[in-house]
Amino acid sequence: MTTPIGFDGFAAMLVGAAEVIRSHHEELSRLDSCGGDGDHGSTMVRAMAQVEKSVAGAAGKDLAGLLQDVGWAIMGVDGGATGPLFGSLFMGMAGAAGSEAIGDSAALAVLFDAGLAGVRRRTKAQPGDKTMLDALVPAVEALGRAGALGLSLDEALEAAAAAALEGAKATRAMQARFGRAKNLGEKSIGEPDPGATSVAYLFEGLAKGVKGHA
Amino acid sequence: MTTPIGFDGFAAMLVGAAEVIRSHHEELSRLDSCGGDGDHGSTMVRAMAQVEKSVAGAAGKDLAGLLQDVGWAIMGVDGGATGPLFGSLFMGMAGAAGSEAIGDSAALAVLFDAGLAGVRRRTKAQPGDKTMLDALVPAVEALGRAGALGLSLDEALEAAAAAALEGAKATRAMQARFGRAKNLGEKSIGEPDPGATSVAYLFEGLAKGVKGHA
Amino acid sequence: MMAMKKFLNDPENLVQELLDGFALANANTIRLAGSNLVVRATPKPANKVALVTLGGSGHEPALSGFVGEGMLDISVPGEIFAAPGPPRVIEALRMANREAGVLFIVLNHAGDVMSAEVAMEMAAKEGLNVEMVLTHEDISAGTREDPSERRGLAGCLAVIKAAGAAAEQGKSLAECTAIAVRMERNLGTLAVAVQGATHPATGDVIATVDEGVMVVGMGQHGEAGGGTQPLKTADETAAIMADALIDDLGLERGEKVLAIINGVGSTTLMEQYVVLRAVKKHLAAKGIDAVRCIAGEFLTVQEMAGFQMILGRLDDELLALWDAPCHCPALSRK
Amino acid sequence: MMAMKKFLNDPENLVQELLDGFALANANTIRLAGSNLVVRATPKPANKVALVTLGGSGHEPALSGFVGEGMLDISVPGEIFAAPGPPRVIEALRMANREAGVLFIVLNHAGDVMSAEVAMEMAAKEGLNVEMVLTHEDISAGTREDPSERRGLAGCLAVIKAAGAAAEQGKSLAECTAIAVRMERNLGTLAVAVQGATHPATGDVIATVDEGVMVVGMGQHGEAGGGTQPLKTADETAAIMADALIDDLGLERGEKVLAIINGVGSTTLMEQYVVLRAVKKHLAAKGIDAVRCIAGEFLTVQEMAGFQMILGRLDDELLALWDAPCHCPALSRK
Ligand SMILES: Nc1ncnc2c1ncn2[C@@H]1O[C@H](COP(=O)(O)OP(=O)(O)O)[C@@H](O)[C@H]1O
Ligand SMILES: Nc1ncnc2c1ncn2[C@@H]1O[C@H](COP(=O)(O)OP(=O)(O)O)[C@@H](O)[C@H]1O
Ligand SMILES: [Mg+2]
Ligand SMILES: [Mg+2]
Ligand SMILES: [Mg+2]
Ligand SMILES: [Mg+2]
Repeated sequence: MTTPIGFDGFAAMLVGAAEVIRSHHEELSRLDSCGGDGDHGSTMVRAMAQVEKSVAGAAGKDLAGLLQDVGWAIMGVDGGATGPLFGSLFMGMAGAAGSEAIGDSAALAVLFDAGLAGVRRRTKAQPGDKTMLDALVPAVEALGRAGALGLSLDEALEAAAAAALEGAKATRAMQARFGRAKNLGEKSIGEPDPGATSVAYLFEGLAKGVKGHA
Repeated sequence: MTTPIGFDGFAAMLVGAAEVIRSHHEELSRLDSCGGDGDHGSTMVRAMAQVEKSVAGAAGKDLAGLLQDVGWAIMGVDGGATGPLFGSLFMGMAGAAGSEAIGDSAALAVLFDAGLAGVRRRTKAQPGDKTMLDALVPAVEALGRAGALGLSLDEALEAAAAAALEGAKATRAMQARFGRAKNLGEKSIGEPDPGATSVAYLFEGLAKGVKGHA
Repeated sequence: MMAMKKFLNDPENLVQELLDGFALANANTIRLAGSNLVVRATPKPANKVALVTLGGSGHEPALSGFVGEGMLDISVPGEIFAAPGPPRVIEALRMANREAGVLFIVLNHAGDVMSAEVAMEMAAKEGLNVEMVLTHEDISAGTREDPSERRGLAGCLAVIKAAGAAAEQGKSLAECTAIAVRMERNLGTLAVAVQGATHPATGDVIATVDEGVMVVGMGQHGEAGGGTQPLKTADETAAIMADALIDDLGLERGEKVLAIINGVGSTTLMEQYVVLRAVKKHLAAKGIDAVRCIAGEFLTVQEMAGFQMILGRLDDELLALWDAPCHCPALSRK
Repeated sequence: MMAMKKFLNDPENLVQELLDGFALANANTIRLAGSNLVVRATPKPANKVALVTLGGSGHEPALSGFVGEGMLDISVPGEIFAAPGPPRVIEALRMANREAGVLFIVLNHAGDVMSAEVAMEMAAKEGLNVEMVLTHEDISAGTREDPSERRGLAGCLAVIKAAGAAAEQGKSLAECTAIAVRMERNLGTLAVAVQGATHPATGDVIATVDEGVMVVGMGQHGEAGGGTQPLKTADETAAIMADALIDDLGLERGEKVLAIINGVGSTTLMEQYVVLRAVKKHLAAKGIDAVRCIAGEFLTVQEMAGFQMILGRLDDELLALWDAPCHCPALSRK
């Protein structure tokens, strides 16, 4: 599709993300039980409820306003690291968004680049450290490549979702160096990172949402 | 033997009692473990150390003074019910003792009667309630019978020791109605009462001590 | 039953060591005097009634943690779970003795009562001016009319608080005694346990609780509150226990009460707060106003898990006495 | 690992319920305001520096139990073991903001720091007058020179006490900040665990300890710090831990320190006293004077058994600040 993504488009994407993440919350908690405290699924469910609430509440605002509200709402879930990390993603995007719709995948890549920068201000974790960055960084890189190649918006999001999933899967073999799972040392190897898995579902949902919207 | 029992005689008896009780302290704690808190052996060991200390420290006092010191020292062991109960036995005897030696088993019975009365002021437990009274009451009764029959002092103490042992053994089949073991209800049946067992060893030691002294 | 997971040295020295640490930790409130008696760091003026108690160790902060301004003057700590003998008790009564008199508060446990009674006989002979008040507010055995079988549990806190405040205000021994008795007669305590405990000196199991159950009225037969039953939610448990207490105390609509949740060891303050809030709500639904509510570990039983719920009917005077300032290791009110 | 033996309702409501009970139990000291912020019942005069902190719940009485006279002004409680999000943190900073300024004390845990930093960025944009101080005094990781890997444990109590007393005395924000930093830089905490704990909302095991061993360097959420060894006596354990702290702090003969034993849950106050006394003696033998000693449950981790040992080097000013009066749910000094 080539319809630019404005408020409505992003709203649909976010609702799509909320649906996908919610449907996997048990898996996310189970993964967090291996190395963390088992609450990642329930925290993400609360975060996604906040996303939907702020999508509904932001009616009349522009894209930047929507992303800002969503980021801030996620920040408010009181769920430890998840709130500031996922919240910073959207608030970072908000800072780069204007009032116009996103017309192409290069613009989308710019937006997500700013989101990633927001996340990076919150953590020193790098890809390979078994965190959400292991899914987020490849997803944002995929968007950048899609932009450079001139892919369509939904092609770009599909590529990002595929890269995120790949990245999340790869965390299975990694040793955690950030977050609660760090304390397990080598024992953290063997299951994928819950936060990375959430990011994969987030992009899957965004990609689904953009299609539904088309 | 017919030597009257004065300060020295009682001192020997008390030291005899301390020896016998100490040699059984593990058994006493084990019995207390069944229905109580497992400290009866160590409390009796501390009580007997006090007995020996006050025997040594009472040199120069009369019989009443000795018994008073011993009773008070036992009271001081901070061992829950054991201190006041065993202490009251000796302090009760002290109240009935004069400065003269005990010349016959009838006089000995009077002394122990007063000791029993002292114990009874501290507890409403009756024979059959699975407490030290189940050994003490028959022992004192045996002394009374010995006095009436005109038995010798060591015959009287042997009869008392035998009655106390019998009484202690009989507690095995009883259900505790006083002390910590009461909380076990029917489960308190099956092992002898530690306090009654101590009383049996006490009289065994007194009887041995009087012979050694003769 | 679990193995002991405790930081201890030779059990022979346990009580001395814990008292030394207690005195160290609370140096500005209490100190040790005489034969390990716990006394106030700053004594109460001699013209005011003194309060004395006794009791076994292993229940920290009770009872020595109640020594301080507006509370006790002297506590006589015994061995682990075992009353102190009469010699140290009479030593305390002599030390406390004064014209204004001494109020001697004793929790109803056989060993404590025996020691107290021997000491009281001696005090009478010596002409000391002492009144003894027994606390026996555990509703899981006996009856309100004949409380001789009822144990003294953590409810003693309310009795000591009321009488201690009265003494601080300069009330007479007769008045302080009457206040202690009135608070005691209007108190009920009920305990629940979900995990047992061991004797820290002998290593003996002193209470066991099966997996998945809770025992209401632990240590007795659990008549009130239903005894052994499946573990329930905080709200359900609070309701069961509060109802038993309301019933025993004959609490009625419009009455004001003090509510205390006393954690006995491993049960977290978090849970105590959740239960406290449940009691407050449950009472409110019945028109009973829990005007004062506290939670905390006041009288513990080693690593036992569970709590004691205490309700006390408050008249205006008892309420004012509860609100009076106090400062002791276990409780501080400004 | 043990099954949960806790008195709880729906985990969804746990934090709200515990805060409601906490507020009920401490009605004369604190109250809830705004979005479940814990504030003083009687606010501090506006011309004095305000102290704010944040942190996950499930560690009661910390951190909200440190709100009160001479201590904190506002605490922002999060979910169980999870930091509150930035919106409630900035709400607290706005509420506390004043000309005299706000000292924001943050324990070094990833989630807490992330929330705090977002809120600090907003505070800067809004022109709020806030200084942030990080506590990271756990010596089981990182180094004194680079403490970024060091967690903030119960030692925060000493930092809050010192800075809180300074604020109460009318010291400036710069002075209060300098005092907080000086106390923090002179603190060390080391934890030992003998029994793990479960997450009360998810039921997940958050730390396990094998039978018969103790783990030195185990902190608030069971982060391993090495040091698994057979369970030792109280005196041996105290010596091992005190030596590690002396070494890390570079304590020398003639120095004065504050010693705190913080029980983390199931470890009894009795044991804490025994250990406290052992630390005092051990330090004395090395010529180091533990001039102030306390023990108690200040920062807990559910039913975990073990304790945190805290040593803090005291200069005359820090000693006087420690001795200054305070009155909050978790600590009271006259
Ligand atoms: N410091 C960090 N940097 C980057 N990602 C982190 C960090 N801490 C946690 N995460 C991510 O958060 C996930 C855990 O989220 P969640 O369980 O909701 O938070 P918490 O660990 O506070 O319980 C981890 O799987 C990881 O991807
Ligand atoms: N109320 C009582 N009346 C009579 N004897 C009692 C009473 N309480 C305890 N005893 C006796 O004391 C014994 C237990 O002694 P001990 O273990 O030393 O004391 P404690 O029960 O305080 O630990 C019991 O076996 C019983 O014989
Ligand atoms: Mg988690
Ligand atoms: Mg016993
Ligand atoms: Mg405890
Ligand atoms: Mg506790």
